Amino acid sequence: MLTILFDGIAYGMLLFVLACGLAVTLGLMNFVNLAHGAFAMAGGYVTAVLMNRYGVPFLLTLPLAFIVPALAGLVLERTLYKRLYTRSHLDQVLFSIGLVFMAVAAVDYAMGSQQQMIQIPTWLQGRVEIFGIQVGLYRSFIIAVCGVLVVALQFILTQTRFGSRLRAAVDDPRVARGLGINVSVIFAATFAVGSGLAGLGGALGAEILGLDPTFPLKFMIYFLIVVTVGGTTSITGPFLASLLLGIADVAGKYYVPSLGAFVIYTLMIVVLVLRPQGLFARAR
Amino acid sequence: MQSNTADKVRSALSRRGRWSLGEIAFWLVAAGTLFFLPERHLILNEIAIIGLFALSLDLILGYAGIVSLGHAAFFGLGAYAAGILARNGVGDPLVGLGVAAIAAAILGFATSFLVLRGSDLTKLMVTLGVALVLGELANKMSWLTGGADGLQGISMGPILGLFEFDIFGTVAYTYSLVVTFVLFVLARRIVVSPYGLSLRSIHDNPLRARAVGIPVNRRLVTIYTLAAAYAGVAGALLAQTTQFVSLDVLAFHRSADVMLVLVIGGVGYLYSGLIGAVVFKVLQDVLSAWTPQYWQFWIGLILVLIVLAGRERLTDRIRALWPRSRRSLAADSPQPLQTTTAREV
Amino acid sequence: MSDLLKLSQVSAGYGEAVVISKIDLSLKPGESLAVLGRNGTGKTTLLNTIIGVTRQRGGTIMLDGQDVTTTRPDKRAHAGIGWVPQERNIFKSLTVEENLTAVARPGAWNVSRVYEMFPRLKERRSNLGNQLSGGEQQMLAIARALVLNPKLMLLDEPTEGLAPIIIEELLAALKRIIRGEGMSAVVVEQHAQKILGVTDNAVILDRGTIVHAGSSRSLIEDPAALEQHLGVTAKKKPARAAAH
Amino acid sequence: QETVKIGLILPMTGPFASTGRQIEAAAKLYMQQKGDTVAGKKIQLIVKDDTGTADVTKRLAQELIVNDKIAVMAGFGLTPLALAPAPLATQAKVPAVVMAAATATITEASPYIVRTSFTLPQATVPMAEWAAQNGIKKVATLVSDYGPGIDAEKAFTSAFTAKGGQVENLRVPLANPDFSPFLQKVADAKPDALFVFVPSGIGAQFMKQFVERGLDKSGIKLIGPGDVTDDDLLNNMGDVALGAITTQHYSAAHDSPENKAFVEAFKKANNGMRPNFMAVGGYDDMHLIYEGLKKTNGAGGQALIDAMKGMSWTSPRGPVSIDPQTRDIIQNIYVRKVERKDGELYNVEFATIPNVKDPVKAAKSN
Amino acid sequence: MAAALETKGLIKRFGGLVATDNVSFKLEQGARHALIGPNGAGKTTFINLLTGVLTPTSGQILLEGEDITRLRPELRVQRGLARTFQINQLFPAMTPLETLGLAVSERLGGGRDWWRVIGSKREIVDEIVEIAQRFRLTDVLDERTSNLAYGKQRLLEIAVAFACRPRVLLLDEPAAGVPEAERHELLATVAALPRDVSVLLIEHDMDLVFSFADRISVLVNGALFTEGSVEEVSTDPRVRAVYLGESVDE
Ligand SMILES: Nc1ncnc2c1ncn2[C@@H]1O[C@H](COP(=O)(O)OP(=O)(O)OP(=O)(O)O)[C@@H](O)[C@H]1O
Ligand SMILES: Nc1ncnc2c1ncn2[C@@H]1O[C@H](COP(=O)(O)OP(=O)(O)OP(=O)(O)O)[C@@H](O)[C@H]1O
Ligand SMILES: [Mg+2]
Ligand SMILES: [Mg+2]
Repeated sequence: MLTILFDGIAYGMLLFVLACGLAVTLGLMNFVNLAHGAFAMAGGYVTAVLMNRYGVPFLLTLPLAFIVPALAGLVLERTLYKRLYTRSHLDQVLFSIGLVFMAVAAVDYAMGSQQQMIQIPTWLQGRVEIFGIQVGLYRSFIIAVCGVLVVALQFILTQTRFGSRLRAAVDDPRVARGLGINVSVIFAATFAVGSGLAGLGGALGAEILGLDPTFPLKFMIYFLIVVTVGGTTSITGPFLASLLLGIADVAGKYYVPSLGAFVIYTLMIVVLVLRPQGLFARAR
Repeated sequence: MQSNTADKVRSALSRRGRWSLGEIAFWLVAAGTLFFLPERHLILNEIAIIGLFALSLDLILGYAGIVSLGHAAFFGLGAYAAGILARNGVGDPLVGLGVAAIAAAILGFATSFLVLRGSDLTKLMVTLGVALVLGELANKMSWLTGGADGLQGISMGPILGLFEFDIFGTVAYTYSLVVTFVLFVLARRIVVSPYGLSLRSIHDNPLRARAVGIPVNRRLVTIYTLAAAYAGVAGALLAQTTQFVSLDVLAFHRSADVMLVLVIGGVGYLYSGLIGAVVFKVLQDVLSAWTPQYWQFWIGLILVLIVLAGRERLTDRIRALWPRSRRSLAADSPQPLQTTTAREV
Repeated sequence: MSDLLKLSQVSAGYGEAVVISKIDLSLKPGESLAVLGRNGTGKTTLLNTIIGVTRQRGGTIMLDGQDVTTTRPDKRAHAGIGWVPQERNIFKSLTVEENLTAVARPGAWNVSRVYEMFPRLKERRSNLGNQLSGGEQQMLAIARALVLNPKLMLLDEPTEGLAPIIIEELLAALKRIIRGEGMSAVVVEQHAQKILGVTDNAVILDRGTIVHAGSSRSLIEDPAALEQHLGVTAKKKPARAAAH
Repeated sequence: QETVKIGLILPMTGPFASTGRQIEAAAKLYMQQKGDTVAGKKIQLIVKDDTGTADVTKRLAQELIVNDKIAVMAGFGLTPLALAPAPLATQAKVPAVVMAAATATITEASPYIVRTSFTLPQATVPMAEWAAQNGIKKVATLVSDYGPGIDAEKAFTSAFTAKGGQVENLRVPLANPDFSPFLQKVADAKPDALFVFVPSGIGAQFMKQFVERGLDKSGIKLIGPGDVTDDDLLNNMGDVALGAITTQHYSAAHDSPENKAFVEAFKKANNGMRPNFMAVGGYDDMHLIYEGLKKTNGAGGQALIDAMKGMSWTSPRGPVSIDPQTRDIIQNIYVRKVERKDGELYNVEFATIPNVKDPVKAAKSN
Repeated sequence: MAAALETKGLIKRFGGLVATDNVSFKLEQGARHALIGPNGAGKTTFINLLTGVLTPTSGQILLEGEDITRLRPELRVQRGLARTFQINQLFPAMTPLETLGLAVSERLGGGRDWWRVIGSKREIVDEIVEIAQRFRLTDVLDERTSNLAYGKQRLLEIAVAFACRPRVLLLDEPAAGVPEAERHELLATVAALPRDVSVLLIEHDMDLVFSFADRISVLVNGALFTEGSVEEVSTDPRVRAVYLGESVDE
């Protein structure tokens, strides 16, 4: 029972790690970036290549799995994405899906279509017993990283001026500019961080979810579910939503395996019908 | 002065209903392909079907502003309805179309209540969820649907008891094209009517729409149901002309592709779906014949370029071929979709 | 003293259309200017061009001796412009207080001082932007421009939607700020009578060009000009509507 | 010079792309080795990507038949992709050679379908027999919830219970990133072995989570058809895969001169990629077509399908033949265990069950 | 005869804030009634309750004697209750022509009509022309609404409400953004509505209010503060203190 709870939490955290970058770009910047998964994939491949080709230790690859996609995000933002903020969401969908297709094919070309494996360090392998429940070390590690991320992001967004400036810039970029907010810098920085977080998520998730060129498409739905169910106005929303979805999914599959596949979708539909702005959206 | 203005008003309003040369040419060319491109009838058939499917999405997205990432639910249901019917001995294609339309319309009506509220993102995800659940159901109910192996043993009778489907796809294409055309004419009629205008107004500003007495929810439910029926017919066409149905009629990529097709074509003037289908399918066919492994890269690049080059400007230009859609009177370029519909008063 | 703001031959518009053309204007520090004109003559466009959110087609804009013609709006704001847009454009997902703190810059006007000026805002400090009444939004828009501590305020119909008593206070405050603290202001107004009592100078726009310029005082005393350009019949009480 | 066209329809993009890649590489390798002329005619291979979508497969097949006038079509990565064009094969009398799809019933969909890969029951039933003979009493099965998975589950369950074993069935959704709830259920059930069938890409993920949960240490043996330990991925999986016991018709480590040559040439042509059971299906299929065409002097249609029936040869996987009745392949099934060999992981064969026919059809005809 | 519009003990709470505080209010048949009050007093909220944009926490709303408290907004419009919005609510992607055409055809029950082109009905065309002329919109009929100057948009906002041919018209600061010179004309248009149309006007421009209204209610902090004739209200010192200030003369 408790093991299931733990597994659910861990799975939820994994979802969050993957989706929090999207919570930033879609949720806060209101940019429909379906290419989120491509940045996550980039992070995963950075880690895989560094570990498998150059023998870099796992932990050391993580900062790079953040930085490389963040830089890529920054470059793309400055050159391409920035032209699309003012466009319709449909344009954004088309554009970012185009990028996904390109990324999928390019990675396939460069790295091959097979699964990439990474070997996590031995001290993260295996399980220990805490309070009588078996917990996987790697999953605990993810939970810890995730906790840190949530606290840090929440702090930046609610306690600093950066957060309110960002939301102001999203609400009305034209007027925000006219009131002295440097919208371009804020967007670029946020986008880069969002991409970096995606990359980090990809690197952390590769061990459990696998990594191949179709990654961005395969997991797109999950990212979107988390962000939508959580509501797009905060970071805590998607965080709590990930927890809820993770636990419900794992518990559902454990107790009623025959309906396992329906749990997450039905939960999403029910939540969204009852609370169209997301479960944890700010009151409007 | 008075009558002068009245004339102008009248002509501005009824301009939208008239068929233009561009439109007539479009359909003549479409009909011409029956004779000029005999080897391409198979892919043309697919284009016609996808075009109809995208047309149905255009009815809700382009006119009523309901985004959907689960439109395949209706397509798939229509396909299965027609397929199961044909497998169980009712081989008449038109009966199949009718049943598929009704089945999809019922599902559309039932699920329309889920998409009345919430932001675009919410609608995307709810519709997606419906399609995914339906896909899982079809997988689970393999006694009826054949599950992952697909539905086999479909044998179609001749259309109207006269025309047998042939291996060249000519009858299939003719059939799909005619059905698409008939449904297009109907849709065209609908969107230039007062009812169609009210849909656009809801898209634009639901709060104000209510304040001029438009029963917003009821309008949305009807158009969603109608669009579902259209999608069901498209699905049925696919099932009947390929005589096979498998789970991927309900798959996510089906919904996503139709969305791409529609957006490429330009959303909101009915031809968008048809033109998008032609562009997308032809590109895909050419590119994947050229590089079966990496064609996606080039499709992706083209999508990116289309957007960067100003997709809306491109499609506006196509739109300009239709006089009724003069800039100001067009079902205009999509407004930036709002993430919140809660408009403050 | 040199000009704080100087427009020479400024044209601007949207898309293909040129809305204002060849505007010349100048404003000294501590000076104020009323911009009057009928609907759609380009008043808003003029202000938006000064802050830089409308595409400028020609001419130059100098701010405090610097050519800012190609400067980004946020830089212009930093250089000392505070803007109250016509449609208020409150940031809807920020609270009242966040609306202020997000843009505030150090100076004499801080959040608590604007709360003193508009106590109503203080009461509503944690309401989200879209949970405010029309008048409250207008107050917030003005307050938001003030906490930028600008040298030059651009006010687009600032009294719109405010209760008479608040208008009275606002105009008095404007007067005080302009006279007392040496802030400059460009004010677009529909109520010619009211604003002319506050500003030093006035221009009247018609179809994108300046058709009248002069001191406010002279304009008040020139009912013919008002009548001609604005259609305002000074101080005449209109007859009650026919049905009464 | 006349040309004979072969239409090769495969999923080259999307989630099943690696299937397509392996097969295409193998087919090209064969043509490169054996030349592109058969019976005085030039062989032309036309590769099409069906993206793993059945109606596209069908349309491509139809176009190939109608426009390109192919003599034979081949490929078909998944069951529905093979079933969709089956009526066409019948109607146009064009042989269709299935290189990958593994559901037993496929060859019954048209008398023009031959299969050079395998059927799932063919690989599964020997697994059940081996398990029963090796002291395994209680097995939990865990399969992906789709056609082939259910096939595997059924075949294993009936064969294993027939031998007196006990089985508990679990199914996981096809799109399922996290196996933890299912593995926990397995842990609770404490079986002697876990029989698993998931599509090969997901296999690696599964293996990792299996070990992460410590199930290997609690003495649960991992058994199944060879998909989980796909040769293509096996080496990258790392130590987690060690000890898994599987039954299948092909291992890259199969010890025969034909296989050594095949593996070497394949790796060389595809910068180091190891051939897997899909590749060998593709390779043998080209062999079958070549030999068939030789017999018919380049003619396709009924003559070709007749020529293929009953053909036998030595494939890299060992001796094989085409069952003239069912048009399915008859081949050896090997029991293998993942071991480290020369620093790399391989499925090392340690027992052989010779000349296995598809058990489903065998049962029917009895 | 029942009042055109009546509320009984209407209350609306936003969280802790009571935005409408037990308001019992009557709009008589054919009245020209004004509702004034400080910013944030709850005037717009009151209108939103009347038109069904918001649902009241408690209380009743009667339209010509019938309870409409739970009626959907569009049905209230169909029963003759129309409004304008304080902040323009238009159809930005449509033209004024289409906007007016829509409002007229909806009223005539044409919204369910899906087979005819909208311009084919004579009565619709005539009415569009009539309204467009009355609100001086003829020259911009074919422009995209979002491109109109603010003042024109404002006129359109009111014209749309007119096109609904209401029996009760609620105007929320209709003159906001309209130049001084045109405000009186605008209100004259409103006042010229047939005598059996009842009008409730919210406005901060006292010149307009005093010249238009025959009765004035004052709302403060969500509650009715006082009500009376123009004379009574404009000279009430308490109203001066909370709302009018000193400069307003009458
Ligand atoms: N976004 C826009 N796109 C195209 N044209 C516009 C746009 N905004 C304004 N215009 C046009 O520019 C002209 C001037 O508009 P502007 O808003 O500057 O006038 P204004 O004097 O401020 O009027 P008002 O008193 O109504 O506020 C108008 O004719 C209007 O139609
Ligand atoms: N959704 C909401 N949540 C919380 N408070 C709200 C909400 N909407 C309005 N309010 C508050 O309710 C009060 C009444 O607002 P309302 O818009 O009715 O005022 P008003 O009388 O129309 O003012 P004005 O003259 O400024 O337009 C305001 O103080 C406002 O801040
Ligand atoms: Mg203006
Ligand atoms: Mg108000």
